[in-house]
Amino acid sequence: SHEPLIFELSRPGKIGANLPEEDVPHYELQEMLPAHLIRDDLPLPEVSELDVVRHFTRLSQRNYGIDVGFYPLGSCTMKYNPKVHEKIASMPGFALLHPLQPEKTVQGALSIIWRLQNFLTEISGMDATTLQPAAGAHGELLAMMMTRAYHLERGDYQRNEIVIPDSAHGTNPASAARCGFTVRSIPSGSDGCVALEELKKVLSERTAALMLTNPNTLGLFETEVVEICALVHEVGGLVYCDGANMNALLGIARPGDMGFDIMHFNLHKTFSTPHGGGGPGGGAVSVKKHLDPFLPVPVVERQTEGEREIYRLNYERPRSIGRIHSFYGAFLVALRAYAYILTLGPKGLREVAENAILNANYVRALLKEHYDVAYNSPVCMHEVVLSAKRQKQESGVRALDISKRLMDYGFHPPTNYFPLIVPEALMIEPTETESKQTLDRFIAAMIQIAEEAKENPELVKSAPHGTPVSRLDEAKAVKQLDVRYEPLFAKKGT
Amino acid sequence: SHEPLIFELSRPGKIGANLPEEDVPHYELQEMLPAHLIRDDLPLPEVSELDVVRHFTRLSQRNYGIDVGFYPLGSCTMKYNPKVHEKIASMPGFALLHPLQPEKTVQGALSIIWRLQNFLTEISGMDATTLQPAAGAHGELLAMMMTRAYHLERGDYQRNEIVIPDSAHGTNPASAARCGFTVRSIPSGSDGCVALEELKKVLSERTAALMLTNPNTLGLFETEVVEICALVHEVGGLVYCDGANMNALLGIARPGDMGFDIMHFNLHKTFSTPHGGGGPGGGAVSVKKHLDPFLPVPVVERQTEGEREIYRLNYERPRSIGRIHSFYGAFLVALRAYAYILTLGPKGLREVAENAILNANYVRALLKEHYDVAYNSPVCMHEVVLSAKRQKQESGVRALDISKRLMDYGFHPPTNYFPLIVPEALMIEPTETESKQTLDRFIAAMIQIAEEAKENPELVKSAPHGTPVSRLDEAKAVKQLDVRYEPLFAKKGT
Amino acid sequence: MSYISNTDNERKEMLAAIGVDRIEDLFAPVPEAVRLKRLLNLPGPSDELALLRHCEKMAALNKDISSSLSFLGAGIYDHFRPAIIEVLVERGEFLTSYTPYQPEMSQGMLQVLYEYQTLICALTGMDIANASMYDGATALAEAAMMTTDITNRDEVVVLSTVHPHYRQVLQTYLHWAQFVYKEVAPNLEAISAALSERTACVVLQQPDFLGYVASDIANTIEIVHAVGALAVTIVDPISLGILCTPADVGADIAVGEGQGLGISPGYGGPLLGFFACRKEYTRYLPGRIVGATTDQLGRRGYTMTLRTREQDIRREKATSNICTNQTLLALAATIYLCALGKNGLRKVAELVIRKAHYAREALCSIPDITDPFPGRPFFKEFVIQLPIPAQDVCDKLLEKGIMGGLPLQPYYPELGNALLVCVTETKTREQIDRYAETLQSVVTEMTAYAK
Amino acid sequence: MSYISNTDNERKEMLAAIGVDRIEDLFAPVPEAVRLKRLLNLPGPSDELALLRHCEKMAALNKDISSSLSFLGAGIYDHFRPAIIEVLVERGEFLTSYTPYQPEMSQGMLQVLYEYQTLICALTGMDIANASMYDGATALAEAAMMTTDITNRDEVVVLSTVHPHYRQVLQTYLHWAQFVYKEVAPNLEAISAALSERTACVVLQQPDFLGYVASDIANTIEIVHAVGALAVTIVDPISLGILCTPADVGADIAVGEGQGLGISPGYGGPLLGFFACRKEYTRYLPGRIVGATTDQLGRRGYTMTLRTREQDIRREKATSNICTNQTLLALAATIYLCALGKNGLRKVAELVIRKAHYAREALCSIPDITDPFPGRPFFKEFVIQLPIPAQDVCDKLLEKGIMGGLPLQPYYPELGNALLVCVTETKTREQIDRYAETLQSVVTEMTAYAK
Repeated sequence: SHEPLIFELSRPGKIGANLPEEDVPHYELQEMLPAHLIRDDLPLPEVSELDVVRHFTRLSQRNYGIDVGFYPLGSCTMKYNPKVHEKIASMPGFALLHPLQPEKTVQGALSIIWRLQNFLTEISGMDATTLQPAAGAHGELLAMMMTRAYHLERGDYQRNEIVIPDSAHGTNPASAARCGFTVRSIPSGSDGCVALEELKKVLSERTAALMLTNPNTLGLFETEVVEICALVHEVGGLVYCDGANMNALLGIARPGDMGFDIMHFNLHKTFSTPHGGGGPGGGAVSVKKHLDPFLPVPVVERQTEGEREIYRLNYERPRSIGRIHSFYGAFLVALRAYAYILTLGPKGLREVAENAILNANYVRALLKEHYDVAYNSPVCMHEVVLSAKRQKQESGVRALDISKRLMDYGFHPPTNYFPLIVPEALMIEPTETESKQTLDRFIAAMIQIAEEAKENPELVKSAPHGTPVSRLDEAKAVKQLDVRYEPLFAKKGT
Repeated sequence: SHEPLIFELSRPGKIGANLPEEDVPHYELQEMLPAHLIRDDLPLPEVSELDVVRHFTRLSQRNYGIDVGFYPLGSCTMKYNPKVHEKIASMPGFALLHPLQPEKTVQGALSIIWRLQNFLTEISGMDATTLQPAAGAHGELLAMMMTRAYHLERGDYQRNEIVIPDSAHGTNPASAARCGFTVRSIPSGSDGCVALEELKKVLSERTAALMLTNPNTLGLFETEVVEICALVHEVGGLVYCDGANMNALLGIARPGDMGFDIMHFNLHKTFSTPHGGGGPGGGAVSVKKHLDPFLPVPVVERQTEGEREIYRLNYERPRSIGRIHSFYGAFLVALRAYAYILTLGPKGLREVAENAILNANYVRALLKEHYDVAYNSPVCMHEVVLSAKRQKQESGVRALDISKRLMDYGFHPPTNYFPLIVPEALMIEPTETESKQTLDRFIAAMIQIAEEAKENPELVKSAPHGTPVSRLDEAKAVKQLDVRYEPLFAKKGT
Repeated sequence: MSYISNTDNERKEMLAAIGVDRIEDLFAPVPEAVRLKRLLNLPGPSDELALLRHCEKMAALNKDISSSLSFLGAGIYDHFRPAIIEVLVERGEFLTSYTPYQPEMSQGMLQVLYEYQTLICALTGMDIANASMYDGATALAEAAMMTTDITNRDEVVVLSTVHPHYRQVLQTYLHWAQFVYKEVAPNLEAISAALSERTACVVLQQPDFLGYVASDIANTIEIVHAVGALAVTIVDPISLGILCTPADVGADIAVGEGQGLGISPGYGGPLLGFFACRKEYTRYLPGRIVGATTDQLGRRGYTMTLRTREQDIRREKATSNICTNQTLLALAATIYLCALGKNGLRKVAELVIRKAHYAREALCSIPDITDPFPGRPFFKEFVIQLPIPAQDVCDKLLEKGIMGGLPLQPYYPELGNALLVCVTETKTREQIDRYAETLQSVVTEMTAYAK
Repeated sequence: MSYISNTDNERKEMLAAIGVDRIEDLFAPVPEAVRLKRLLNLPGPSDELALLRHCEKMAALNKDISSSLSFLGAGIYDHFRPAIIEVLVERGEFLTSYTPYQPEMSQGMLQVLYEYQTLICALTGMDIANASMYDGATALAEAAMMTTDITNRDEVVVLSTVHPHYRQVLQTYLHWAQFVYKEVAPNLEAISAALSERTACVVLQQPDFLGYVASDIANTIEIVHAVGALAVTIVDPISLGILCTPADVGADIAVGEGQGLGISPGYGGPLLGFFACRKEYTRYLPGRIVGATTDQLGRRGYTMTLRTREQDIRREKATSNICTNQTLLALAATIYLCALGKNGLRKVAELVIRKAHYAREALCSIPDITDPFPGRPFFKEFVIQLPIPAQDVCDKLLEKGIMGGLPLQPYYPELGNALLVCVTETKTREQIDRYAETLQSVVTEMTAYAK
């Protein structure tokens, strides 16, 4: 059932909010503002509160979330988001704090930030952590800034290259470029991991850092990670860990112990804060001691005054790269991550990684006869990348078709066409919170689709069949760009 | 898409809640309880928290509420339920009060009960109000008890008859019977209202009370209500007002001014608390002074102690009919009604009635050519009863078919086959919160269906076509009674 | 704000379509004489923010059980409520729907109620449950009325250990419907003496109002059955995590209060009455019942069934007058029971009984405080005997942020300075210890003063 | 509780299906040398109730703006948030979804974002808006970086009246990417002097950080354009209920913080950066953009579009590195703007400006308090000059439950004892009066003491 745009529901004179009354003298606007700065037209919709509630309720019903079903979107760690966290994040003592309140009025909040920093430091095996980044890519960018600051301070002015494997998330090269670096891409080895020879070829005194995702985007652990880090360090570069896949490592291994100098966390992925249709996420960056001075301001610190512990925001960090967020990052997201870590504890966190790995391998084991596995390692970590190249060759059914067909079985599709180095990639990350029953249903659907691709490829190519819209004309979306509701503006002034 | 029963999702060993830890000595159950009283089997499902969240989220998507669309279920007053009320009702200072707390710790709650009692007394034109009834029918039953108490106290032992028009809600005769009264039904006049001659025929010294709904279930105001009340009073009976339709009268007219002695409110209908799939509702009963002593205990009263106002629960009411609820009725429902009345104020309440009446008449005006109107008065109050007898005669399309077909247009059907005196009744109560736009869409669908009934009656008779299930075999549901999931019990002991 | 969405212009268009000039013309049938010629004398209107502030102010006049340490029970309990319940219950599709008269659009709630009925049967051991009642007390009253129908007898015998409020409500229902209410002491002789061929049923509570579990309940029920009467038991659903079921001990009807199953105390309402019985009494059941059936394509679906018992069909011959019930709270209880499940409910029941026993020991080891019922098994509530009036002690405790329990003097004056204490799984050992310490100091201080 | 739903038995079955004995076998590729041989040194696990109690305790260590009377602004505002927002935003289908890569299953959120983009265009007068940025400060930084791309120039000129934190973030972004950051006084001569053929853009804020509205902003932008540079303006979306748009005054890019649009202050995060520009710069836009198109049956539908600007497609050549953004907060802002609509946003803006003016009069009529910028038009924030250090006054006010505003000494030492005061529609006249009275008594007392 079609849901109109809210603008189409608009009727002059309606209002959907019960606003405060005017209880002060009624100054005319012209007494307060220059006439030429007062706007005459405000083309917003006019609808009732019921209209609003219905519209967004109905729109929500045209959306799919973890709460509705299985969502194996690879690299995104779509695990169950505990509802109790929403209750905590809406407590007035957190939700209604103004960031510029005096420190003595926010000791609870600062203490949570400080404690979470320490938790992440421990989980990463690093020495210090900041929660300033608003999301993972923001953390990457911060890491690039710190990398530059580190080298510049050492007088290493020539280091302008960031080495990145071709399997990396697009954010890696984008973040490097955003900070003015030149990106040197290296091809993955035949095992899907970094090939030491390829790495050696590009390393030089121009190398500022290597950005490495571990486990990588193929769901494979970089077995030679220690050697890799050593090689980069040998030429004077830093090694950065993209922590998007930390769900596979919790309590099992720590980037700090592998030789990484700096890493980011995606709080929303690893520590299960709701992804909200694309955000807000929460980032964090953990560093070794030699990078600590460069962390962005403010840094949350603890001081002991007599018997009391006092938390404060430290801006006196002369070597800091500066400020990267309006205030202190996504506090309410960090709060949920904090609650998650407290709930699970050290044993629970390790179980997360173990079961995430188990679930991925289970899917892999039961589907490997039916689809090609991208790189044929004996096992994978928390996700498995399949390839539909067999299906494409045999019947022209592509990864996209398989994805769309999965919708008809009630599942959200995996990530497709990523990593870019895998043809017809289907990147499946089941996460630890899914049950064997759900995986069995998903596996059965995937096998059924593989059958359909043989028997009735058209069925798959024309999927999905049960969604509110069928496949959309993406080319038209670009060519006839329609990114706002024009009639709203056409009416202007009338 | 089918959603399994939660029992079908069960797997041994799972749990969906993170329960408190045991922090006290571990006594064995046998040390505390006689062995023969300890149960061995507890056949409850075993599922994860994610399973639970998904299951009930998905079930909700198979349900229709006001938040989803138009719900013109006659006699049920399905108006918009303000979301802010849910926020208020979940404030710990209300939601977490224990009913046996000392009075001094619940002054806020008692004050709200006291104030709402007064609001309803004013709205009804009565002299006193209790919020004890848990729902409308509970209020009716209470009224019957008070009626009996009143007559018995006067030595009027022979009054065992309750007079009820044949258009009344089924709860009226049921409540009367539940209190041991004999029901005398009277036929409605040709105008759909009480016929004075018919009423006179049954009134006698055995008459305990007349139960009258005003506006009645045909959506018509009992124009002769003053005369009716006078007639009943003349023979010594009381007159009870079923207030289910108070939405039509707010601020326009008051039962107390019409001659009624006692009435009930449905807080959930008139004062817009969520209907919750069938409840909880909230009842209230307002009475004239002569019935005040019979109100159930406890009664919330206000005393002035020096400068302070103190609210208390008064149990010292020797003529009270007694207690009718475990505690004090549905406080959290009453709280929402209180918030609603404060939000609207006197002018807003009158606008409710006016617009409810306007909306019903608009539907009536635009549909009266296409469907028969049950009783052909020039106007109706807050609801209109149509009849599909024309459609039934012409093409065999019944009220039920039309109701089901409305689902295909995205609307909840009206109440059908009620009131019982109207053949093929379709009882439509749009409520004041629906917009002309929505009514226009509904009217268009109704007209379209009337067309379909002529052109393609099978389409209507086989509706609905777009719901998760089609028409259900109600006879089978009775004959092969299946009211619990048997396999759960079959497994017992294994 | 009146939540009316039409504008003046739209109203004009609508009036024109109807063919009248003013809205007042539409209520012409309301005689002038009964029209209200003034505005109602009420406060308001209020904007949303002002309303919230006002309600916060009113809430702040209360002291709730999250800001105090409460050992109050007596029918309303502070059990742990998982956060998922509120989130799911408040989904608009559930919250703003009504009685599922139209099953095709209500499969969600109908399936919930079918699951709820199954869960109540699982808890109570009974064959059939209805879809909810107003509360425990009215569920009891309905049960008693139902037994008068079934047996065609007119007396109801009630043990004095049944919740006092429940007895009062039962008495109200029976008295005004002209049935006989008889209260007896909770012993076999007294019960036997009260039974006769007029006895429709005997009402028992397990655990009883004072928290104690009757070992011989099955024997009692046997003698009830011996005179052709039925046994109605009131049960605490949480206790059924470890206690044997009403069916196990021979009861015919089981009722109770479901508030403990994930529902806020809410100053005593709304509540959730549950009601279950043996299948031979199915057609006497009050309230709604949901059944499974199939649709035209053979797909499983749910619908209200056995509707001819109900008031909207059967009118004065209905088994009850109940219409609106407590569906949303049945949903909350369903979510609660599913989330906890077999292992969770048992764990909660075990936590409760262990913590209650720990507390009893702690409290009864205070000098001058005694256990009036030593050796009697109990679940989550128990009685302690104080050396001074319980109400005075509680007043003092309240000053120290503790709601110590329910003084029993108003209900059972014969018990003297007795206090009913309730302990659930939400109380930590530290809190129980704090209660014991505070109580000791209060009692010491007050008895010293009394001397 | 680790929210893992499989049981030991199921794990065994799965391991068997995989063909290994133990889960450890599955991470064989992790070298022994880097395996953690101990448990992480972390607290926990915690049960849900204990977690809630802990968090309540931590929350109680804070003093929030609902329990105090706050006149803090400076980028985060206490605007009224209708209750419907939270209810709708927290619906699981929105809350637990992710980036709508698969439009067929994400039409709900895609349509929301299309509506959001439309609303941001409506507010700002710009041609195109993206689907959200992290916050106002990073949105500004992205805008400045974008102008370096567009103009192929490397200097960014920023007025010193821009929010200090925004300036700092901008400086960080520019500095490490090796662009030039230049700060100038907010007057035409200073700006003119700073402009050159290297100037990529000039950054202005309207109303500025101190709350004041620049009458001549259009003139300033004209001289910016005259050197071929672009004008980036930071705007307060609530002020756009009455103020003319950035487009009206000639700006090329408009960015800002959307927190005021129905989002909790949340101790400063998560926030909502909005970003809009003229259509000629469409292909330089950072972030996600949703567009309308049709499906195979010609039905209207929504999808992410212009994807080749983005990092996951274009990698190092992308217009930005942003990936996860603030969709859920864009949803909140969309609901807010729809609920208020044309009439509501204007009403709020009018309430704000009137209450702020009332407050300024009340505060500036206190003896010893002066208005440092008399006659300068302002919207919801203004500066007052105190006779003693603003921080000391605020400390004293805090003791009386009032957060009086932001002392400006750390940001603008040249302003002396200046205090930045913010008044929104949530403040009642009575509260403003109370602030004025308290401030007067505090100032009187402290100046007496100082003398």
